Amino acid sequence: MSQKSVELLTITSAPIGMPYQWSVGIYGSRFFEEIRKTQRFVGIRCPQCGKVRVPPRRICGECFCEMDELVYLPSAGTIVAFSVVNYPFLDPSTGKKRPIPYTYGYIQIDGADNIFSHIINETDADKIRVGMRVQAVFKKPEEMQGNIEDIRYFDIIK
Amino acid sequence: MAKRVAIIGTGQTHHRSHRLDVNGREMIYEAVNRALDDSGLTIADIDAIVIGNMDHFESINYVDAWSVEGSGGVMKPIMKVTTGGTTGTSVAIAAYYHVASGMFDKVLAIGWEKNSESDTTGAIVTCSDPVWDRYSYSGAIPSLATEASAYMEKYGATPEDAAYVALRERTHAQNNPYAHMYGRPITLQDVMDSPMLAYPIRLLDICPRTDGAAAVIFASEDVAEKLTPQPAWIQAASVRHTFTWFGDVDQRSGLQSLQRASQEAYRIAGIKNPVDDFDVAELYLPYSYAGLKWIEALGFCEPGEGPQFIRDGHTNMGGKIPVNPSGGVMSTNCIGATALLRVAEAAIQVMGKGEARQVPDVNRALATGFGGCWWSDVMILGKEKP
Amino acid sequence: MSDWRDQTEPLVLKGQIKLPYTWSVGETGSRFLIALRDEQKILGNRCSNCDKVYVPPRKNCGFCFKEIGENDWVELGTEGIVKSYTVVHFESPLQPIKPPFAYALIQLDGADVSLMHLIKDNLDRLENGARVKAKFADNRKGDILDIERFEIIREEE
Amino acid sequence: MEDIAIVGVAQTKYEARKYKETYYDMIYEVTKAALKDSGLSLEDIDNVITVSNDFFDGRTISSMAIGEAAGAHDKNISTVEGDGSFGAFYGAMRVLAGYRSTLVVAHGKGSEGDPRFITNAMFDPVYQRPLGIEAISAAALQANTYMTRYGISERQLAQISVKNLGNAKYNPNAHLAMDITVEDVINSPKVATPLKELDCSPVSDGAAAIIIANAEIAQKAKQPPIWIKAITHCSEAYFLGDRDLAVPKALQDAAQRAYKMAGIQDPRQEIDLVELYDAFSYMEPLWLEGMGFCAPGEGVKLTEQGVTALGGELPVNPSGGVLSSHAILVAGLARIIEATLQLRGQAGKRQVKSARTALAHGINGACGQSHCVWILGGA
Repeated sequence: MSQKSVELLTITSAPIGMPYQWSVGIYGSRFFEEIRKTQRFVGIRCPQCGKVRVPPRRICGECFCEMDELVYLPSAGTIVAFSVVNYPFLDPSTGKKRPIPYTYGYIQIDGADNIFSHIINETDADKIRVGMRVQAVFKKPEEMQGNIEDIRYFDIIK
Repeated sequence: MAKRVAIIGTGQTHHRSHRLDVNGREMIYEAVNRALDDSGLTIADIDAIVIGNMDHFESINYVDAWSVEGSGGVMKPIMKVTTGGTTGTSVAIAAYYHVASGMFDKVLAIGWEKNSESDTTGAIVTCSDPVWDRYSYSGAIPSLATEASAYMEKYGATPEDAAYVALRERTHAQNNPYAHMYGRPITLQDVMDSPMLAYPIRLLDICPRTDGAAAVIFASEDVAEKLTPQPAWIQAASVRHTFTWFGDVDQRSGLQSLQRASQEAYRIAGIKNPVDDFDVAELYLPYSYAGLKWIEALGFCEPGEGPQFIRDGHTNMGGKIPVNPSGGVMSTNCIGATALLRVAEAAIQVMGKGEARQVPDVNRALATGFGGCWWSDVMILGKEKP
Repeated sequence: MSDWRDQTEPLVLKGQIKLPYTWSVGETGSRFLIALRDEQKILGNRCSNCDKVYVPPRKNCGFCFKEIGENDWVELGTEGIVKSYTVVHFESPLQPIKPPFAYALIQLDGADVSLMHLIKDNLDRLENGARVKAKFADNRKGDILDIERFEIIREEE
Repeated sequence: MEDIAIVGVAQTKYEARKYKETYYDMIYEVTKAALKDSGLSLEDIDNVITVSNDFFDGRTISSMAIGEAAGAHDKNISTVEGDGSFGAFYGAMRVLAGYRSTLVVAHGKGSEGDPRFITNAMFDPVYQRPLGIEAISAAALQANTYMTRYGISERQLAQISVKNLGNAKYNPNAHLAMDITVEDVINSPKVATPLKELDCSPVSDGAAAIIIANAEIAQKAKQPPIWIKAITHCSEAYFLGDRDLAVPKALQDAAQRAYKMAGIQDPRQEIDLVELYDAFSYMEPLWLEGMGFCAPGEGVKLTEQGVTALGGELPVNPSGGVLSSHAILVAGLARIIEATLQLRGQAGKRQVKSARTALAHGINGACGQSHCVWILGGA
């Protein structure tokens, strides 16, 4: 009994996801509602600094003031940055490997002062450049579920 | 009464990719005992404990409660402080305030992570907003790649410039027997030839994932000098967790949080010229390009001059301001401990306990933390009481 | 308040966090679990400072903060006394057996602390002070459920 | 202790499910309301402590979701993961260390996750979690130990729920407020013996904020300052089997140090009301024992004798306590807020007469492994 054990064990967690029901909030819900109804984006303008941010939220953090002025934006923008994701990892939302390659993009929606991130529908890095114009491609309104996947991806505008 | 505060001892594990021989609590116990030994204290001398890590990296809720057997928290005040990558500096700063408040004389700060217990990228993805970002987010690399590309475009920096940073970190790590990458030197060419992860970032441009723990003991001015001949006094601590939304951070501009936090800390500590006023810096640089750009935010050189500053060797051992004698984050990254290791290593330099990695005659040292939504923490340590 | 906020239907996003974790048991714990698995024995260890016998065994005593040595392992009985219990009436997907069942803190013969485990049968006879015995699983894998549950021992036994 | 005070407080209504609001929205609401309550502006706030938990929020770095909503865009900020009373403890230390003021915010939305999973993750992954154990069953083990040790009956404990849910009728923010009888508690569905549904707190959504300030800012604030006379906390061992669950040792330690710090010799005489963390009915008498208000095993007698009633000699949980509103992480901060309102004389129909000194209390970990004690005093 005084010998050191050579076998080092590990314990694996139960293969069950921890469920959540996150509130989207009124501001975010308004964004998804607009997508469903008109397939355009909606941002919100700070009454103090004038910045337009998308998705909309209740306050401007920099000015610490409440915002209520919605700004309707086109569903198109410009690539600020992108990354063709080639490394495998587990998607915590499914428990499975996220399908790769896919392209994660930082997109500046026309008229917005901040960045919106989503998937760009092109995985050949040679065919994407910063500054390219992209257009959101939506699900059919009847298939929309009021979440980020209502935007299927952004297509590069040829 | 508010008290002045010093670090009187540090401890860390020998950091490795997998520590199957110990569970998390036992790994913490190793670091704590080393910090106690370094300070000449026993656990009975410790008045309070602050601990931090990232919940979803080991999936342990209420780590303060779970850890007590290893952290020494049985029948002591212990609280958990956690802020992502900045957790380690947040823990250090919390321990600092514990003592500065006058409520506790000797406080133990612990940071730890057992990254081997989860899929690190999968766990990092859970830090993104579930409603907006989690669907597309793929970890920190793309946003770092954004920053790197924009920096290259603006100032003409090259991948080779960044490789010099990677080389420096790994070369320094060869002097640090605790480093995960100890005993594994690399060449500039190795960095340039390593697999591309997301342009322009290659495998050897980014930090590894590590199992490890760090512990640092903070003491008040009433006891610090009695306990150690050369305490490392905390001269300033400043934090900016500027942004809440990923999309509000503009990686194309300077690292705003680090500029603001360092300017505030410099003002408090009376730093006029960081390169002259600091003798060494332990910076939270998660990838090589940060080593070019973030030293500009810290005022080591003007915007765009980072690459030349590095190539001139100013940040190497023996340079004007050696950066990361420990090997830094790119040589050891047990995430909840990572920023605390910066503070511990800065304290080691001030206390003159750095052995092979010691910079001669350190009077003042800078430590930083980075994490969350491009957040920064800054601490200034020195031989002189503030 | 502008009215659009009152007219917007609040949405809820249903999702999950589903990631596998592989926890290191460590040297000390591995020896305990291997003894359950291979020998159907329950091991504890004793802090040489305070003399407390722990189960599950520990690398160090949390109270004394001293490492527990190689020579301080002890074999405990597979029987013990129920110090506390609760009969659970609600379900959770994480429970290994269906309610009603009991969680109990069981002080094994030779131990100074109690081990948490399950009791399934004869819940009407369960009380603090009841004597119980470990029932080992047939198919043992090196985890705490290698003890399938504890069973109440009849008075006459 | 030096002169530091609570100068602003705010909380949301507690309810089962706040569908409309995100954490961010709730934190903005309480931050704005706490500033309004204090009459201070954001410029008067030096630094911010947020309180959140990555498991409950379903998000790593849960503090990232709310920083700017707490006005922390360009301020020193940190985050405590644990009960709000511990977050407030850190906030108070920062004022003692030289800041003029700290804003402390906490949010909890138990409705968004599944507490059976989230609290299972509090237990040891190797030895306990595979058993499926969670917070309620663990508490039931403590209730069993406590009741058996002292011969306390389920009917006796039921009186705690009757009292606290009754007090909640006078608290407009309370989640549950009901006129119930001991029979109602006894006949409520079994959860984990000896705990029944009405022995257990609901899981609530809510948020709270307090502003802690030095004497200078306290003078500027419009509310009467409520002085912090003592703050302490202490943790016991982790494994339930290592602890004597009927003796809250960590609370004894924290309470005794708090009394010493506040210069209190006879807590029963000198403290006018207690707001404690009664996540389950048995916790109230057990914690009262740990606080030294009565001998071990005699906590329920205080309720039977009417001592802890709203009009009693030592009202306990005049707000309705955690049994009436349990926004996890917020609940300890809510205790501090209720104590503050009582000492200000702003507690409305539940006001304790001539309240000058109050004890507020929070817990962390399973079965009150860690306790935080606050002694507050009015002018």
